[in-house]
Amino acid sequence: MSYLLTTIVFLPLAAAVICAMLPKDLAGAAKWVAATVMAFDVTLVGWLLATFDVRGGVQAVVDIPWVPQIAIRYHLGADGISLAMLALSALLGLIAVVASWKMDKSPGTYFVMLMLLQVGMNGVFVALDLVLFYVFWELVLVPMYFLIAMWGGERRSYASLKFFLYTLAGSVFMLVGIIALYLYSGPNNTFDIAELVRASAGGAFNGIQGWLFLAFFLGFAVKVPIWPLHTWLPDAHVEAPTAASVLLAGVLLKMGTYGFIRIALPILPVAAKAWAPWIAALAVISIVYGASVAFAQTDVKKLIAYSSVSHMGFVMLGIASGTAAGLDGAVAVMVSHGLVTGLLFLMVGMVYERTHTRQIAELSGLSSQVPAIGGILAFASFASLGLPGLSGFVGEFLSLLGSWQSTLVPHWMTVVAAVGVMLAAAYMLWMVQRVVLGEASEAVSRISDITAREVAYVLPLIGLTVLVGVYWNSLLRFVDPAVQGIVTILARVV
Amino acid sequence: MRSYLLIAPELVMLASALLAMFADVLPVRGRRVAAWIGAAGAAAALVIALAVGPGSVTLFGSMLRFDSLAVFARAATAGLTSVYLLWLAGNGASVGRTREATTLALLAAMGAMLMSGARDLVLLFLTMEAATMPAYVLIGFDRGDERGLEGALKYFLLSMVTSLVMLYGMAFLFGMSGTTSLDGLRVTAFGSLGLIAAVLTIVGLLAKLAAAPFHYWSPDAYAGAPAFSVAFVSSVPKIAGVVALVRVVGVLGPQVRGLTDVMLTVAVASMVIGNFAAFGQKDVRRLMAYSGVAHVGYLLLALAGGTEAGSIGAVLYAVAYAVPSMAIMFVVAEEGPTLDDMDGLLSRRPLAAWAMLVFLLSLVGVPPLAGFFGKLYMFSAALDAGLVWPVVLAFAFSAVSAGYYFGIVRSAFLGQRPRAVRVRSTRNRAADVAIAICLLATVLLGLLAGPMLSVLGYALR
Amino acid sequence: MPSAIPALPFYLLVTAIIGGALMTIFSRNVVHAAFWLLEAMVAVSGLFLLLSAEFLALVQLLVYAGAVAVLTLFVIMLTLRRREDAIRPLDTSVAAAGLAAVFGIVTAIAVGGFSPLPARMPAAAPGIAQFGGELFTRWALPFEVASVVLLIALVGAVWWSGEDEDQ
Amino acid sequence: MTWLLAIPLLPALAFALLAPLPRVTRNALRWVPAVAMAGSLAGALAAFAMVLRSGGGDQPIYHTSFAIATIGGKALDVGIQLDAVAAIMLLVVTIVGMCVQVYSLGYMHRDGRVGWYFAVLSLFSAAMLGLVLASDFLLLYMCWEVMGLCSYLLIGFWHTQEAPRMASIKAFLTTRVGDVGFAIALAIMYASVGSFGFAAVLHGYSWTPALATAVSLLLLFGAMGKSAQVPLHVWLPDAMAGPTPASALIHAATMVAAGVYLVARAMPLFEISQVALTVTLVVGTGTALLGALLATVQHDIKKVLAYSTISQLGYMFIALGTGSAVAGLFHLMTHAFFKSLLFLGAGVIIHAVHTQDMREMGGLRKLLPWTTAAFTAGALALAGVFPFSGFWSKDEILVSLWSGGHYVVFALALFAAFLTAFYMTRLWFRVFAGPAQKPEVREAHVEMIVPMVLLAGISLVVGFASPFFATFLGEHGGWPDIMMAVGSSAVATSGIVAGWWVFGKKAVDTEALKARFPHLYGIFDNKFYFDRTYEFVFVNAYNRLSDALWTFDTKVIDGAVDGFGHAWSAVAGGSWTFDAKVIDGAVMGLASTVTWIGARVRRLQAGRVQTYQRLVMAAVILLVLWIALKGA
Repeated sequence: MSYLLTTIVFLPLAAAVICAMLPKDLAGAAKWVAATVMAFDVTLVGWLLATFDVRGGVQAVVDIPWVPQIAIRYHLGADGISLAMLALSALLGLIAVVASWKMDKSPGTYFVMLMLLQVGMNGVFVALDLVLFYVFWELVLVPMYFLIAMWGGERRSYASLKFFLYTLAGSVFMLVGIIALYLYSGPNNTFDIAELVRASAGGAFNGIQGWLFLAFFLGFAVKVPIWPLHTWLPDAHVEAPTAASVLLAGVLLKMGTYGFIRIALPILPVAAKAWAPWIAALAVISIVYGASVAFAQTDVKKLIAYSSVSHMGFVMLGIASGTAAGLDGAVAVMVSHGLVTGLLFLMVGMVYERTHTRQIAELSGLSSQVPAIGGILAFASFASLGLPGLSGFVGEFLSLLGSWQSTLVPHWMTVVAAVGVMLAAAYMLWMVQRVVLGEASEAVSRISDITAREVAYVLPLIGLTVLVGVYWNSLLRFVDPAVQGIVTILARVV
Repeated sequence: MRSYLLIAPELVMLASALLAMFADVLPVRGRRVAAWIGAAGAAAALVIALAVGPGSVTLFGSMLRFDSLAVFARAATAGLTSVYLLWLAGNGASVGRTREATTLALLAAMGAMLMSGARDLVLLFLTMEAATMPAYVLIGFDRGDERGLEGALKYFLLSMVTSLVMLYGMAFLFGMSGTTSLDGLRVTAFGSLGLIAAVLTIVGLLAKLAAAPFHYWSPDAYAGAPAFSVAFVSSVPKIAGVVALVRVVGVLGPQVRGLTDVMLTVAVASMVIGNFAAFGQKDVRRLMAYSGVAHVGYLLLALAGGTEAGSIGAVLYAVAYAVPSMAIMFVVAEEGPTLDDMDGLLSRRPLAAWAMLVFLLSLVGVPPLAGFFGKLYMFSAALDAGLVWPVVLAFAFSAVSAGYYFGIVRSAFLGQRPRAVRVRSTRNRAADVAIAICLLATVLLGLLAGPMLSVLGYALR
Repeated sequence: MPSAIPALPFYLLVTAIIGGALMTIFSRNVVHAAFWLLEAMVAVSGLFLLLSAEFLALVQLLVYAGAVAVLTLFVIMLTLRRREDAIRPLDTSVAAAGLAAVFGIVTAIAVGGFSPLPARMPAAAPGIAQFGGELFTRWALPFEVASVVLLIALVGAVWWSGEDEDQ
Repeated sequence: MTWLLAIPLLPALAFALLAPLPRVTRNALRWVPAVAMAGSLAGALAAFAMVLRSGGGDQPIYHTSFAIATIGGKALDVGIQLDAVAAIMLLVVTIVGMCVQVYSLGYMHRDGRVGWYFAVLSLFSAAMLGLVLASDFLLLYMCWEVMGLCSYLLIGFWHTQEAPRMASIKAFLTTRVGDVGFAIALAIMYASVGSFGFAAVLHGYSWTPALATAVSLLLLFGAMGKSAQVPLHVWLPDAMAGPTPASALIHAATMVAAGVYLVARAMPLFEISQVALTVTLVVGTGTALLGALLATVQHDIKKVLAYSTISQLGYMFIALGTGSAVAGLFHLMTHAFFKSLLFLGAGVIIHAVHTQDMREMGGLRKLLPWTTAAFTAGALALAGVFPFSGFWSKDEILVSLWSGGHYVVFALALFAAFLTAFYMTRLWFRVFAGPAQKPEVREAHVEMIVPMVLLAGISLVVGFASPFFATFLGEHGGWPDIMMAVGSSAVATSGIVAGWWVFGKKAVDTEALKARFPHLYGIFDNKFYFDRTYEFVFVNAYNRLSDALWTFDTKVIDGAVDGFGHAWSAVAGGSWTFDAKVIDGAVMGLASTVTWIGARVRRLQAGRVQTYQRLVMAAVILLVLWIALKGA
């Protein structure tokens, strides 16, 4: 059991190594390697899900010293939240591979990057040692940089460097925070998250929680991204190839919010509570601002990118609330946003592949010409705008409930966030209206509908979107016990 | 007899240097024989250094003691020299005569290795000179190139000034404490004179490490020099330089109030100047020169904390810095010194390009590479010493440094101009192996930071 | 100042050294400058004598006054083709002078602010034999390193002055 | 009684079956939803029978729930329950739904996407049935939203045309405005009660009046969106761009009535807060009047019916505002039957004459006998003529107004009733009377006629259930007050007479009136400027805001980032220039002209290396001085 997480995390590394060693004339085989390995990875995650004890606790733990001199440990483990994110990461990883099936520009390198990215993404969600967490966190940067920079669109050079520097700049502050936690963690200095939580409860960080929180906040907020640190996101999304967009929106953004839930809240509960109104305020601004700016977009991908800013605002709102409902909602939005925005990007990718445009003005009448693509795009849009019965609703609704319930978030912010739900409907429907509905435009008029391969990789997303939306507990029964632990910690401090 | 065993690595280095110098008369002939001999000698020195291990025996009176810090530094120096010579052997003919280059490198390395064990001001000074002297020649190794000679001359003159300043300071130290032994220095009771003596003494070391504001020689010297020389000069001697600084500051720091402030000032100045000036450079050598200034700034920050962990971190980082920066210069030497020369490296030599990426990432401090753990250890020590804002600044600059390092990455990976492949018939596998070893070291020093730290951690106990 | 050193000769010698150094800098004729350098070096050896360090005084005379200064003169004379070439433009930098002055003042204040110097000089300076003994026992390693430094200088000199047979 | 679940699930399954299929297959399987609906109808009848046997009352006879989520270890339940209200609503929805399904088979059979139409209709039915069965506000809300989606999809069914597209988005967004209120109400419930169950929220928690007011007003706001109450009514007239049978089901009979249902369900909360009741009353009155007034000036037959729907929904809100859920629900029921009938009739008419403009109709009485008969029955019911169902339900509302002492509202309601009769008469004369303009018109298919006749029959007789209805819901019921009946009949009759006088006899020149009162007509023509105001205040402002924010994003925020980058480059370039120019001198320039020794000497004399040395020395001195001062 203890090797399970290690295997899940590092299996894609094996794929990366194999892909890297493939001779040039066999580079086409890289996708098979990646797909096989990712399929196996998803199976293992499935096995973990199946054997997971939903009553809670960190499971599948492996904990061995790594750099014993400074107490760095190789400590992996999964609780419900980790597991949900890990499953999302693995699934989207597999889908990203299949969606890149036609990648013909140095495919070997491409899949190496994709697989390296996968290692980082998987690892972040199960690392229980801060340095290890940071290692995985940064590991994500480089492959993503290359995915954008080498396989991206027109302005890829600018977008990729912006992405890289922005997130790197954020993460170094986090590193300062990590080191400071280590130094203040008491006589037995530690990077271990659980021990740091204990140390925090013992008062180890009293008096400096605010500063520490600031450091982590900067690191995580850039990644989420919270307004006004979000401007790397639209650029990166627009320039990135489809699979990278899917992973960027689906998984990478969640690393930031996951960091809040896993690290900032339990270790620095006092500061988290003190900061909560401000975070909520930023979250609400992100919600409304993202939605409003999305409304003004002429590029579908950019619209979705700004919608991500808005949706991640709900996650932050839920986190700021510090209530069980809010945190459950936050994780639910994280998962749902991964599924739904992933789906949206996949669909836009399909459209772009066929029409070579993402301009809303040039696209219209998808459902007239290609009803399946148009229909699924519309489906994803509705899931995105929070229609009950689909996954988008669960998280946003719980997030609203939690933020109202919370004593930390002023009620008017919840009201504004609720208005944000409406604004989401505005830009999404406006997009559907112009892209999906109507007479087929010239760019659309000769394209062909969805293929079997494409159906195969969007189907799981659709299925899960409905499953989570209809039966919330399919997700929350994993998440809630873990959330209760955090709520307990938060409740303990005044 | 035992004591000669203790300095056996240096003796081996010296012997191979002499052997390399007369390689032409050996029965085995060839352009690269000297480099091969040197590489083997340095490798042997590495093995012996590790085999002999640390000891508390003091040699030659109180002159020399190889504690584990010294063992680490001399092993690293020997190892890096060996890799360097291996690369030189693979690339021999393209960089001119390897015989002199090998000899000079070996002698400099020998000086550096002794320097890391020196516990006496006189020996420290002499070994420092021995480690630096070959660098002048290597910088100006291309006799036909004016800029190289100019750089060498500049380096020489500036280096001499700071050496003399150092000597002046040492004279005061001797005058005050009546001994040149590091362990015997007592300057506590001498007020401002003690301060001046201490500052003058470390200035020489700071200048050798190219810390701002004593860094002026390095951009000119590096930009004028052939890249293969820069590969050695910019990396290998710095390790011993840091160790020497650790020793001197370790003795003087607790006695001289304010010395750490000097270090801190120099550290911050180096970080700021290095990181700013490195932007926009089109010549990789100059870029690396300025970024080297910045890295020395990080090192000094760790030392400024005045803690044991800071010292360990600094030495660790010196190695973590030396390995990739040397390897980058290998690639530069093979491809050409400007960013434009790097264009399309990915399509020409994909492995070199990826290796280059790893080296640069390590310099940026991206985990889990060597540079990350070096920085982690250093900065946590500095933070522990209360240097919060300088550390935040250092972290911020680390992130920012990605901006200029990625200029190289962009050229290599995204450069549109697939330049015609330069025919390098003389290159052989050894050069690639050398780069591969550096790559491996960069990754493993990070992943296996534990064992390395246990060697180092023992050092100052 | 330790009272063991007679004041008057000391000040004379110091004046000679500083004066010689200044003249080396400010002579317009490089040959004259070389001679002023020679004068300063001889005066230094006088200082050594005053400190009863006969061996050092001897070495100073032989190496610096004898070898270095003469070598300098040779080089100058060999490279000058006409008498007029010996005249050089003077670099009268206020900044440099200012720096030197400040440095001197600071050092002087620091040194002057502290007396007497703590470390006792040996009552009698070691003799040549003693010196030699020390040099080859306790100081053998620095001695050898110094020889390596010279070897390096030699290799460098050969490299720079030599022809490149490979090219 | 788990089989109750099958009532909403059958149509849901029909949707799930049809939705993923390719278009052709879907079209071929368009009968599936009708079959599913028949099943639901059977279930609804059975459920009604069970409730009937148990004698009705306000207690549910069946309740089941399951945990949809676990929050903080506490289960969040959703469930279904069967009580008298639900049973009646089930019946209404399934009957109207069945009629519309059958009717649509005829009405839509030539459309290329008929399969999709039936699938969405089916999903809608599922949501509506789920809504009425829901035992908690959460499930109710979820179904509520899904209905909104279906409404959106059906309004925009003919999406290649501009008007339906715009109307669909308008409908969805306007109702969503209301839903914001609903959602916040739910948040308050959760924060206060910790549950959404009707029982827990309405009876199991002691609300403070203030909180009760807040929740009920928010719920009311949600209901106003869905039920097209002023000022959120603007979407409903536009929604007529959808297929007419869908309008009949969704925008006349069921979905728009969901708001009424919601308020009726939440009545205990409203009763705690008298303020909310008053507001409900005011909103209802305003809506009833405004809808009626606007209905009198429309030329589009569907728009008349739409404004009439708005007006009648206002009527229901008036009933709710008096605290009489029974009256509201009864009117909901009767209205559902006769209004869907009217819409179906309108559908036949539109099909037949290929226009919706009443001015191009006329004389259809002879050409469409069945339709005329059925439509007339519906119109009389709407006008409130005895014995049609509208009479009974309207009467009950008037009674509760009178007995509640709301005399002003009572008067206004009577006026609205007058207007209702008036505009229906106007419509009747315009469409059915006079000379036939298009003689080739033919009567509809039998599958369209039968549902209309059925609905007409129901509209005729269902009013007699009035006394029984209240008892069934657990209230006191009885026959209507004779005075009130006479009075309201008189009002209705006078409306009809007035209508006949103006439009049948043409005693008044309406064009001349328009010319005489241009401003007044302008107000009517612009629908009291609601749309204009919204467009100006909200839509345009939001457009401008979003553009402004985007500019802010690219110019200010991103500009700051890029600006920082540029500033950095400038500083970096500056410091490099400092090194290069001040310290470094011209490296390149000098070397090429003279031999290297000469150049070197000259450069040395020019002070290059000396500069370095001086800088180094200066630094040393500064350090020494600084440390000396600090150390001293």
